[in-house]
Amino acid sequence: MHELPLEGIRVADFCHVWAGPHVTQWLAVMGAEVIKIESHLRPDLTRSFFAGGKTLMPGLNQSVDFAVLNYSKKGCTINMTLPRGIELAKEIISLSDVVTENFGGPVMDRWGLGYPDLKKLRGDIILYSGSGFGRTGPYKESPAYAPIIDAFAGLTSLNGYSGGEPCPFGVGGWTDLTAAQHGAFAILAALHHRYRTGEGQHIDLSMSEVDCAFLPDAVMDYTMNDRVQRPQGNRDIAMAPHGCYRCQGEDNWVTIAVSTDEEWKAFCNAVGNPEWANDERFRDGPSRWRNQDELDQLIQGWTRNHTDWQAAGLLQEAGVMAGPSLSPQAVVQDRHLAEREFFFDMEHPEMGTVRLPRLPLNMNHSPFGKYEHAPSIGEHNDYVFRELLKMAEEEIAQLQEEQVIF
Amino acid sequence: MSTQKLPLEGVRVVDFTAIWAGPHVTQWLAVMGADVIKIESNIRPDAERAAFIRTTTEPTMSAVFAALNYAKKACTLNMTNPKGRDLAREIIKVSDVVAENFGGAVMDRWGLGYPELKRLKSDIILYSGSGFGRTGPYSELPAFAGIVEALGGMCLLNGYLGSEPLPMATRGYADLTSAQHGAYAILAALYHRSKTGEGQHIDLSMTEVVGALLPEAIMDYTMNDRVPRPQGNRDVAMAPHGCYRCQGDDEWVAIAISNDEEWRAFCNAMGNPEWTNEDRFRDGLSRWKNQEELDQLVGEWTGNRTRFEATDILQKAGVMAGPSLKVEDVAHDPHLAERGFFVELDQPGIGVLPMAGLPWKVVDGPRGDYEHSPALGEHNDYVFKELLKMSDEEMARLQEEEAIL
Amino acid sequence: MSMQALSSLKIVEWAEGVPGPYCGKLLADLGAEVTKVEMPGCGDRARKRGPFPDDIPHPERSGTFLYLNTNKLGVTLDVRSRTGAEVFKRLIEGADILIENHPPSDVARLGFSYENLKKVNPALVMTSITAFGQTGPYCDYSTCNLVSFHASGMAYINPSDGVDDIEQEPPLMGPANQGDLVAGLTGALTTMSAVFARRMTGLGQHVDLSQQEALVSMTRHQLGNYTVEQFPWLRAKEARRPGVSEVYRCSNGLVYLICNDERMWERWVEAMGNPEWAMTELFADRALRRENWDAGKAMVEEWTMERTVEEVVRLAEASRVPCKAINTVRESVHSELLADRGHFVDIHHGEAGNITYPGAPYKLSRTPWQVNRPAPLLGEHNEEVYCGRLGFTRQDLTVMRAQGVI
Amino acid sequence: MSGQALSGLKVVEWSDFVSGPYCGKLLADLGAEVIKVERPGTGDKARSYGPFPQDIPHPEKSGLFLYLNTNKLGVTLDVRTATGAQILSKLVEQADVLVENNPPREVEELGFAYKRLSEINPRLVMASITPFGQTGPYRDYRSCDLISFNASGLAFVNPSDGVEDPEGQPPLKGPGHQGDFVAGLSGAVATMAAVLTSRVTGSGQHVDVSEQEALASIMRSYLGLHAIEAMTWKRLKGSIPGMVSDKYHCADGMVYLLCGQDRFWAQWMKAMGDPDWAQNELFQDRISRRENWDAAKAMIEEWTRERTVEEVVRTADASRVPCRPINTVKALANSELAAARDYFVDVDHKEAGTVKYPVGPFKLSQTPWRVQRPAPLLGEHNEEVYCNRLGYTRQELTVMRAGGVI
Repeated sequence: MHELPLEGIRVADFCHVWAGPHVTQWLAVMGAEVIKIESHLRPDLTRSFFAGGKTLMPGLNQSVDFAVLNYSKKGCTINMTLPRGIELAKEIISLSDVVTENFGGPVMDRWGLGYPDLKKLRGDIILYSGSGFGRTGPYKESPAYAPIIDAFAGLTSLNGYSGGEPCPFGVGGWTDLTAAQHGAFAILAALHHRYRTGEGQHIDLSMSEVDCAFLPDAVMDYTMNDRVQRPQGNRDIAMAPHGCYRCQGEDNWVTIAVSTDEEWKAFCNAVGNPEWANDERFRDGPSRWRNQDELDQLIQGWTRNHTDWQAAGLLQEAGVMAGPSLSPQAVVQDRHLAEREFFFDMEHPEMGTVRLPRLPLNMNHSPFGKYEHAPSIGEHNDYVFRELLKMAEEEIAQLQEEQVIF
Repeated sequence: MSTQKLPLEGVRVVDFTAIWAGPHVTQWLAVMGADVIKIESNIRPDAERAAFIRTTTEPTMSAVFAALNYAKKACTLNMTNPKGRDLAREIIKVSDVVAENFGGAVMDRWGLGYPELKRLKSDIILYSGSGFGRTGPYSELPAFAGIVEALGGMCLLNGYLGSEPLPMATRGYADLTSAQHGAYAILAALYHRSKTGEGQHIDLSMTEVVGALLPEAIMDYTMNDRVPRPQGNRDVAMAPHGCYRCQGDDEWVAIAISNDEEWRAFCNAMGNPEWTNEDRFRDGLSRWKNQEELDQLVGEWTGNRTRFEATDILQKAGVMAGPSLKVEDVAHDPHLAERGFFVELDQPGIGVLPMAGLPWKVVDGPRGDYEHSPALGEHNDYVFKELLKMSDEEMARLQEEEAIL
Repeated sequence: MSMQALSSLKIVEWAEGVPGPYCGKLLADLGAEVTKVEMPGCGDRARKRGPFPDDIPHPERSGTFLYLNTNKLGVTLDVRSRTGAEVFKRLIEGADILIENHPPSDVARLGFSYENLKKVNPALVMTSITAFGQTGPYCDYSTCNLVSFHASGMAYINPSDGVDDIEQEPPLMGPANQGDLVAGLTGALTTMSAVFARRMTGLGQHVDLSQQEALVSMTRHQLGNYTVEQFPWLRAKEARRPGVSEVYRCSNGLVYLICNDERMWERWVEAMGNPEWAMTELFADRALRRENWDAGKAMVEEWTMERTVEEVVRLAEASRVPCKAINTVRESVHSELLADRGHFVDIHHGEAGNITYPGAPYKLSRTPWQVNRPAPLLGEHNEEVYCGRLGFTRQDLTVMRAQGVI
Repeated sequence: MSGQALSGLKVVEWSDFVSGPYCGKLLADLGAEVIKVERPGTGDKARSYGPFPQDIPHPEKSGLFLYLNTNKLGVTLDVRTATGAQILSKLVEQADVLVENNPPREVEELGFAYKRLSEINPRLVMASITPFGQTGPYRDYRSCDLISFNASGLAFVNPSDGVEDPEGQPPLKGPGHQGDFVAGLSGAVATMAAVLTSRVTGSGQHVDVSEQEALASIMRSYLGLHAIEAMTWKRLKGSIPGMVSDKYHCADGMVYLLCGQDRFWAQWMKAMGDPDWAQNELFQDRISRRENWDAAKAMIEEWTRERTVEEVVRTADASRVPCRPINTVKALANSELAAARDYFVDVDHKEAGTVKYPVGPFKLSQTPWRVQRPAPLLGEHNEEVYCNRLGYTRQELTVMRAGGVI
């Protein structure tokens, strides 16, 4: 059994919705003790999300979104609208190494939990603030919604089929998650620094900047050449063929990418059309690139008669880059992921056995990390207040009475 | 067929050159079809006519001369005689190129410097080959290949690791490489003339040719202020890279390995003897660092084979290798023979003999104009009667006056 | 150069393209010493990919490469040659981390499997970022951004919107190199976790990052909803976007606007001046709104079409309804926001000159992200690394160069 | 540009290392437009060979490469790709001369046999400079300077002198890359001949230069002596007819002095003050002198050892006996001769800086040798050549780069 990397690290987690919880999700799986601070007044929004599946109106503890974004964390409820609540939070923080938050504005400051205040509580504290546009600048008060940020930062303008309209990114919360992982990385870097120097610090992450970090070629094409790129669909700046082709069956697709003449020859042989390799229009990279439309036609003609997996297998055999375009449900059935135990069954007190994707964290050829079900709201109040803060029964009862613990 | 036309047909060269460096220039021109008129006299024949090694009965013909002057015409003019110099002027008037390689400003003293030549024929091309150039402090000094190789730094680079400077044994190495540079410069000048009608003066320095052939050493000095030393048969990167003794009397094979693949091929070809697996030869850098031991062991392998066996085995395996040929081997090398490198010349007074041709071969093209080397004054009639349209009397008188001599 | 969060880490990056190098960049930008190992001659294949200034290809002027390799030392090394392999092992001896993204079988064939390398350096953290991970039936499949993106389910659910008949269109790859960058990011994250584990055990680990998993875990929300709720993710438009977040045409451009919860809806309706249609039964609650949204959207758009992007954004934000213009990269680069955040930095590069690069999406208060050096020229630091650190002589250098080893 | 002997002559140099490039240099230095085609990535092999400033290898700083490629335009092209082949054909179509030094079989396999090229461009002069020529049993032998030098007989008779036991030593190749240089030189002569012909006939030729022959023809006098006098050579000291030692030690160095021949002998004896030993029968004529040369040399050396190099040279000059110090290249570079002849020219190169280069070994009064531009950076003129002359677009350039074609 590996020792978990973040064992002994405690995180006071004020994050909610997607971008924040995914940060602490990583920390939790890596072994940190993440204490999620909510309240019935302000439960994590995702607890009330529903995808339109069989349970139309899930209870606070039955939301799938919450379940996939918060496993391995502990949950407690504190009413932060009350001064005493803030006191409790401070007590937790003073026993913690990292504080995380992703509010739509400087809520922490209003609570008196800004970085300067936290430093007074604990000199080496690390505060993570994730936001849509940064904790400084003109939009510091704007709420963070991934699609809005994508629209603003230019990601949306590049997503889509060539010649088509810009398409908002279909992967709901895409930027929430890419931002979250940047955030988790920054926290680990800060911890590394703290181990060596004892110094904590404040991390201020801006999701719109995460988009830029992920569009360097487009950004630099603009800063270098003043060119504004447009959506290119599945095409590449150099490879051809490079696309997604319809296969046998309903809405089945296979992707194919050919980067060299050798691969092209291999491709033509694999699909049983060696003569394509000699076709003037396709004889070499630039020609293929110039004649992509005809090329895609021909290829689709072939893929049409194969299932996505047949096509992919055939081509990979021949050393050509190819793979099926999987739907989420197909991903769940994917034998490769299955063999790598990417999905695991988790017992959930209210949802029963749920099959969830783990994090892409593998060490020495095996899945790695701590996986426990997402906390029901307030599930770990006892642990937090009794064990951690060493409060007496009466005191706790009192606070529940006063709706401080709520 | 038009490509059979020789490139320099119609180009006439007045050739005052002698010994090696000069004649090899005009030899190229002659073989390429130029009408080269070699100007000597009985009082000043080309010294190589009398090269000391000789079995030939012909007093003015030697092997060395024959190897450097074929395809030329020869006439005798007494340049110490004003009338002789006038005749030279006449010839120059109907020529395109004048070539000389005197030890000093002889042409000027004869009143045949470039300015005067220009007056005789405005688009004339004058080639002056010398050891140190026609300008500069040594312009009046005589030069020999060995001298310029010494001066140019080649002696001090030629040799075995740590050995004394070794003059290039191939006498005239600098002569012949200079000659080819000279021939090249003349062709370039002819090209320019064909476009613009301008002639010019070419001033070639053999010392500088030596430099042109040693750029690594010179740049190493100008860049790093380092003076490179002889490296023997070694390379800056390849190892093994050397000449190894084979079976037979003083017979050798040259072998060069440039990467791991070739090394593996080499080892297989040798039947993977134990030592090839040793760490010190494991990779390129190690091999390069342990060359002495390596050469030893390679030598043991080649020692049991003839140089041709070794070459054959290694080339089949894709390894660079070749016999170190002796002069007589070269003369009988099947490859050179098949390519017709040697030309049969019927040399009066010597007989039919295979002479080294020029490394000038045009696929399906002209073979070049290979005629025997001229005897002293062999073409006086052609020059004075045909070219200068003299009557017999005129010619007789000039011989009397020792202008033609 | 102030101390940076990761200054003490020594990293060897034997990786090319995007995933490995982005992983290395994240670490290098926070101070780790990353020695990038490139193939002599061509170097990193990213050097071949644009954008290039004035579109004139030049190995030292690829925007993609320049961005991905800031702060790294660059050496050339042909690890396939025997000398190269020796030199490589000596680099590994002195390193904390090896980042590589080569097919597992190649790595094994070259003798650089983790099993071998840990003999050289037991504390080594080896991060392998590959198409499908180190195990499983597809572990030797070759891939590129396109294939991975589609193999993750993301292309299938992209795009969300802006296409009339989605089923006629193939699944869609995200813009630029999203898929590769996510893999690199996740690699940095998992690498850091191994660094922490090593603090406790003193032993290294082999981080096995599958690009497919890294991307699949970006669809965790969809996956969860499928595995738990059996909610099938179809590409049919109506089947897909819960809530009423949409792209709306304005008189002079597009905006993206979100009003998917009651409060927002109310505020938005108010902002539009409480139009009658909005008061009708059809839009009474969220579920109804979703059913009747085609009508609803038409009405809203009727209203937005009469207004400019600026107006709509202003009105929306005034009533705290998330909304932003759909920007191109140009607008985002010039946005007041990113300027104010100082997100973009000008970096001078010997060959490429001064260019504006995206900075880091996060600000660490104590150990800032910083550019200590631009991307290395090919082999720029051969002498510094091989002579200065590994103790080779300059003569060795010239020999290795002539042999094509470096 | 104008006023140079070969301006207007268009040359494509598809050559590597020394032989072909020296041929190209000779043409370029006199004004021909030489487009050098290098393989993408590593480029010309000479780039990997030293000398390098400070011995730090750098592809743009090889002294050998810098010298060999002055005045050329440089493009990168992988002629093994279909596109690359097409482009080379286009270049050849517009050229007067193609200089190549690739293995004959390869050239044919790649479809660049003269037959085919002359169909594209009937005026083309193609110079093929190879170790053993285009025909004959050794034509496909792999070779390098060492092999060719030995195959020509030169190595066998080298060295003449200075080794105690020549037989104990292997035959000796010349310094540097003499064989390759001589081959390139012969190539330039033959090329110009063909160019002059095609000016008249309007049709090109295939010039077949064999390095072995180029070197063997340097041996012409030996071959003549062998043919006529049936002489053979052993490497026993003094056994090489015509080989006597002309190297004399002085007090502070060595000189090379020629006094064997009659005309010099008298002068030199006079210069030495007519020593008695010189009257001896043994030294009366050149034949007897040659037989007793060791004795003669010993006596002369006795005299020179008592004098400095400078004295000896002065004395010799005064009596017009050929004599020069045995120099290092350093001494040459610093000699009054080099200065007086302007033998070195400073050339400034973007990467290598300003370095002294030897100029052409001959001066043309009307159309001087000139450095118009330093050696090209790898691919420096891709855009100029491919876009401006062949009419490719920059986008196609980008595609070709990414495809590894250029």
